[in-house]
Amino acid sequence: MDAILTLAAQNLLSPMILSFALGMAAALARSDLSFPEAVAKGMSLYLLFAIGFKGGVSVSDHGLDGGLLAALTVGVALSAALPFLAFGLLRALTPLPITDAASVAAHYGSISIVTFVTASTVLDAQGIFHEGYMVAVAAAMEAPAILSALWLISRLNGPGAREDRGALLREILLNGSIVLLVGAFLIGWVTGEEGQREIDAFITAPFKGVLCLFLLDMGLVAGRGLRAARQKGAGGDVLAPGVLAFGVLMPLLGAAAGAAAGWALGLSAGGVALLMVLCASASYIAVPAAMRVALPQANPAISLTLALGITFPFNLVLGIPLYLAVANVLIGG
Amino acid sequence: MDAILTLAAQNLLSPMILSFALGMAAALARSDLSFPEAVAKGMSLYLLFAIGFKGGVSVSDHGLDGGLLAALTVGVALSAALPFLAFGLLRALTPLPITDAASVAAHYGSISIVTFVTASTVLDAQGIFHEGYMVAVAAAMEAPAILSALWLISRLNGPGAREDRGALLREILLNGSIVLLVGAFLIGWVTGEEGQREIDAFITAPFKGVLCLFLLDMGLVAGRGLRAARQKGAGGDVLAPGVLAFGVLMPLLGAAAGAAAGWALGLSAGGVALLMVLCASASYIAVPAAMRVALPQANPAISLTLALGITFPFNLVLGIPLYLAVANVLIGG
Amino acid sequence: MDAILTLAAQNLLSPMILSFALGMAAALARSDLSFPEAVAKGMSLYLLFAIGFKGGVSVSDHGLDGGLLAALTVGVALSAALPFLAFGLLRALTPLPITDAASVAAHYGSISIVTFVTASTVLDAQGIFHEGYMVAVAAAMEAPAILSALWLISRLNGPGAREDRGALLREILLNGSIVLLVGAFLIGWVTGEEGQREIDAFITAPFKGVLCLFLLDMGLVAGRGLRAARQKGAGGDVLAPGVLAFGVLMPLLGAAAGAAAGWALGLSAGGVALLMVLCASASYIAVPAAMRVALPQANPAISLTLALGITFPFNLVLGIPLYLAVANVLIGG
Amino acid sequence: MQMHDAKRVEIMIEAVMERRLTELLEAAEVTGYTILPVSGGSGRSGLWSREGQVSRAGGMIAVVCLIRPERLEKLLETVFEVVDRHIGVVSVSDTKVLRAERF
Amino acid sequence: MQMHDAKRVEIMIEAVMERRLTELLEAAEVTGYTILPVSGGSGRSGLWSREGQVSRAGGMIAVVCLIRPERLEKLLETVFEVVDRHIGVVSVSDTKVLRAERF
Amino acid sequence: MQMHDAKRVEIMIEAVMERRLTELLEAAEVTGYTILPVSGGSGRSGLWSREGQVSRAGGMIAVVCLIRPERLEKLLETVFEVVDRHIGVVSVSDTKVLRAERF
Ligand SMILES: Nc1ncnc2c1ncn2[C@@H]1O[C@H](COP(=O)(O)O)[C@@H](O)[C@H]1O
Ligand SMILES: Nc1ncnc2c1ncn2[C@@H]1O[C@H](COP(=O)(O)O)[C@@H](O)[C@H]1O
Ligand SMILES: Nc1ncnc2c1ncn2[C@@H]1O[C@H](COP(=O)(O)O)[C@@H](O)[C@H]1O
Ligand code: NA
Ligand code: NA
Ligand code: NA
Repeated sequence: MDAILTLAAQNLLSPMILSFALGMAAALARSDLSFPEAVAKGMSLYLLFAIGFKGGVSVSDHGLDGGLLAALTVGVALSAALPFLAFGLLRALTPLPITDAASVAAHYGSISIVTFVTASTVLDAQGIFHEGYMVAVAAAMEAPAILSALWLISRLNGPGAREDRGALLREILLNGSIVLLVGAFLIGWVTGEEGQREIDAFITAPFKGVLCLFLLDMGLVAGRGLRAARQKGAGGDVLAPGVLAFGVLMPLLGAAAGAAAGWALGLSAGGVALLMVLCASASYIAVPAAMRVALPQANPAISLTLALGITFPFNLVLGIPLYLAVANVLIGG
Repeated sequence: MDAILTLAAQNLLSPMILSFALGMAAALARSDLSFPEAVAKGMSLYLLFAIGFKGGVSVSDHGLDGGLLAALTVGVALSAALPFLAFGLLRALTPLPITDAASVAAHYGSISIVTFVTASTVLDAQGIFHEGYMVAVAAAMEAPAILSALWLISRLNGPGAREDRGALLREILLNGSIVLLVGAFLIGWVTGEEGQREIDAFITAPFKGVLCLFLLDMGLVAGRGLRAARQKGAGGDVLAPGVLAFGVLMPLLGAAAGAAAGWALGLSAGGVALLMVLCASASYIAVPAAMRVALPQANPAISLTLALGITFPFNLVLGIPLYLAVANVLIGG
Repeated sequence: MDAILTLAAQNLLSPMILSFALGMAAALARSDLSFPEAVAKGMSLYLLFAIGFKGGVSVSDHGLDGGLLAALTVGVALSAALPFLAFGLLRALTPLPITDAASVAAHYGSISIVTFVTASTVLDAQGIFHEGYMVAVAAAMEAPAILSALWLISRLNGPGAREDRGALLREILLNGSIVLLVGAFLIGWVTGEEGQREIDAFITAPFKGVLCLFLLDMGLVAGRGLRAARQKGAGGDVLAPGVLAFGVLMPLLGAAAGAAAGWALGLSAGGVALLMVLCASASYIAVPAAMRVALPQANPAISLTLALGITFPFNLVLGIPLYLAVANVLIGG
Repeated sequence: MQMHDAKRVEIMIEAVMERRLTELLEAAEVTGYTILPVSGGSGRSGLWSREGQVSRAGGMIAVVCLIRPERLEKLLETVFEVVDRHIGVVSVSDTKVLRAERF
Repeated sequence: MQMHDAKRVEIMIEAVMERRLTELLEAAEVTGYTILPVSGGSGRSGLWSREGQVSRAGGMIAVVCLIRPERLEKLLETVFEVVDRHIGVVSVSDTKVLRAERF
Repeated sequence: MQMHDAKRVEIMIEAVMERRLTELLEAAEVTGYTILPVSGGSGRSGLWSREGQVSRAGGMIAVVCLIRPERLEKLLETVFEVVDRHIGVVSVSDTKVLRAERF
């Protein structure tokens, strides 16, 4: 317990968390501090490329341990299953209509790559080993939750969507962030240590600093979202107690599922912690876009405020050290 | 004297100054070389974050020497007082109408953060110590000058502005660059050396290179401004001899005030030089925006061309080495 | 021969080439992966500044060997002459009308700076010396081809263009990329080793990584171009066998001319390889813009798809190792 | 100078629908359109801004389409297919164009 | 397809005034507006361009507002409060909209 | 509120022609114009998008010009000089403006 608290305090006072807090505070205080859209996208492309590449290099170093395929399968299954859990929880805790609940469920089944990146950075800083292929698992977990949510909707609401399922699936799988993550992973795998040496000064040294600025931007966006939710009716339901509770409970349940699965897979302590983070986190880049296409009736403000305004900071500040501590106990790292 | 000249020559041939000169030459020659707005903003966010953070770390290393509060107070007082000096000088030297003179005065009471950043970089390159909290002083000096100028206007012109003073003040203090500078300063202070180690490769190593590109962009913008002022009547008055003289005299007077104040505060030679730079430089990011809101009748071309086209290059090329030499003599560094 | 194949294989599996391939594959598969325009421009500004600067520093280190002026003259002559070769080849191999053929010829007489940058990076990685002033030669070769093509058109089609030649020439010579390249070269030359030390961490260490991301973006743009050419009639002629053949033959002929010239100039093996690359590559930034102004009747899709979709990848993957091998044999490096 | 009657259709629609809309426009044989970026706005679903955003969700684009009056009806029916279920506004103004042969 | 008369109000105004203008629009119960970025222009106060700029000063935005004709007068009065003292131009065109219930 | 008749001229033209067009506009004593960025489009010469592009070629801009009706003819002749040989579309709509003394 003491260790967790120290870790949490240490985490809390890292430049990364403080940058996020700065962004959130600035937005809530109505400062006009902001990042241009192009700069935010540029930073996210950099982070995806770097994290994918480093994961691939790590696989080329340590080999696959036969674990990649099993981990991918489990990851896909978790991403497909968690929306049902989330949906049930939402119906129990909140008055959200079916469509909105399904949309939120899709966000929570999928993953937040920035939470994953931050957790990897914390592990690296503490010298804790984690399987490089977890990056590929992260990529694999982006999409299945979307299909589960759509299936849920069509079961409950009837086949309302005129949208062509095949086109949508294709679009989800070829989503820019999935393609870049998987592509960079493969490049890292193929070029290995030697490739890394060539571009290390770009993808490793400045990584944490870029992550700080990106988290600052995330804080600004999250803070603006919370402010808007408070002001207008639009996403107002988000701040209802039941919804807030979901935003904190769901990551804990997800993390528990991830812990069990990671343990069953025989992952390292670091790997288990990362799988917990993936299950605990909620998408706010790929899934929101997919939901706008497939479920336009769902109110986007609800999912986004929950994912980015509640669950993201919760995971960042308390979740990551907690999951790491649990993984350590579980695996005895 | 010899030392000043060597320093000036050395300064003149640094990649930073040459980058600025390249940009100015390209713009005056009507080259289409240009930076996208988003890239320019991204670089400025980076520079603000890095300089703020490093200032904070330096405070956490060296302690405050009890000096921060005194320096902040003096900085605020200087920023509030200098507009009156500038206004008087403008009325004496130029035919500018009251509103334009007040607007220019606000720019010169406030500070140019890039000039400050460049000066810090020169000091660092020469291994000259300077108080880390000067960054906080810089942030504190951004806004007071605006209020002085508005007070001047309302005294002379009567209370014409329908603009709500409270809202304006709030907006000025929560200006993005102030918030980022102060926020990064606090983050650096809290995380200290350890935090710095984490993100050093991002905020220290590439800093000077980014500054070169940013100065190149500043040169392009300044050159375009000068060309426009020459062509059209819009800012044509800028190139009148009296106005030009102000653009060079005012920084010298400001620097003198800064030198006296820095000496009274007991700052190090580096600290005195930086306070001189702050007093000598004129804002071209925060104040122009505030003036458009509060004094829309003032012609923005005049202030901008003076601050960016005359005073900025003057400080960059001659001012910084001169102020440093004076500070050295004064403090015996 | 064996050495070439090893080199080609090694080249093929570098992070740079794989990044380009990833971009191309993503675009052909219709992924929505994309870089904001501002980020792409920002990366290209960085690359131009860094490569120019490093070239200048290299000249200040190694001196000019009396070679710069001769190399510049030869470069200008090659750039002016190659469009005639290209034009003849196009008329022989393809059914393109005169205007389109002239436009394509201008692209191939000029140079692709990214191909040049990639080749320099390959040389540096293998520790092969090359004359620093080749960067200046690259800049000098951007424009003459445009004038040759316009002269060709006015000979064959009569003086149709109402466009003022002087204004156009001025605009071409003051093109942003030429100005930045030459300016950074001069800055590097003037500040030398000492200047380099100041900004090395920015312009050298992360260089290759940025190049990877930029090549990824080039791959995306090239892939989108190829897809568009396949779909619509617009640039459909590009995929005719004769046109494709030109896209591969012309770089080989250009490289041969470059090899002869480089040998005559007495360049090092690395220098010869770079001159071959310059002659073999086709412009897709400066010339397309100039052609839109001067030859609006020419179909831009043809030149762009050829230069970026065929010749650029050919040079990147096969050309560079081949030219390097030839240069080695020729000079006995 | 000779001008010709035309309609200017302006469609503000969610950015994620861009590809679907333009494919429908092409299927409806619309000869041309231009896409303008949009940086923010407000409507019944609240305020939004693109600042600092990474996801394509939560952004809009403006599609401007100049067409001959006789083609308007077909265009609107096409557009309506997409706009119907999605956030967006469509406006049609009378205008005149140079070079009618292009439309 | 059923269309309804409306007005398209286009306001080119200094970027620094964005928040003030949109707050007034909301106070005037305007149901929606869209903000387009502007990259440059020229007027009595000379040429300007956003290239390489950091400060928000010296830039403009275009605010497009589709409203029912009967609400025009109130909107214009509101807008005039801001535009009056500041750089900017306001134009109003007749247009038709789909889905009138939205305006 | 007092409004005055005016014309809204919207010119979609290749980005590389920006300087030439605006120089002609100034020569024709047009008192003001505003330039909007364009992110993509489609026409007889196919689809295009600015994503990831570095070259200025292959992009367009939208120039919006509000003018008094009596100045339209001269403006169009001026614009036609540039648009004639180049890719681009020009449309003219009736509009009303506040503060006519500005135009
Ligand atoms: N009356 C309007 N005029 C201009 N743009 C509008 C209008 N109504 C909605 N929009 C745009 O469409 C978006 C979505 O509108 P809504 O569906 O009402 O939330 C808004 O954020 C605006 O960008
Ligand atoms: N007649 C006009 N048509 C379109 N935009 C204009 C017009 N006049 C002014 N503007 C825009 O408003 C800005 C300020 O105008 P001004 O106050 O005349 O300097 C200009 O830079 C243009 O962006
Ligand atoms: N009918 C149209 N409506 C709106 N924009 C158009 C239209 N036709 C052409 N454009 C724009 O002008 C560009 C060039 O057109 P084109 O010369 O037909 O290829 C297109 O890519 C569009 O951006
Ligand atoms: Na999850
Ligand atoms: Na000052
Ligand atoms: Na060539």
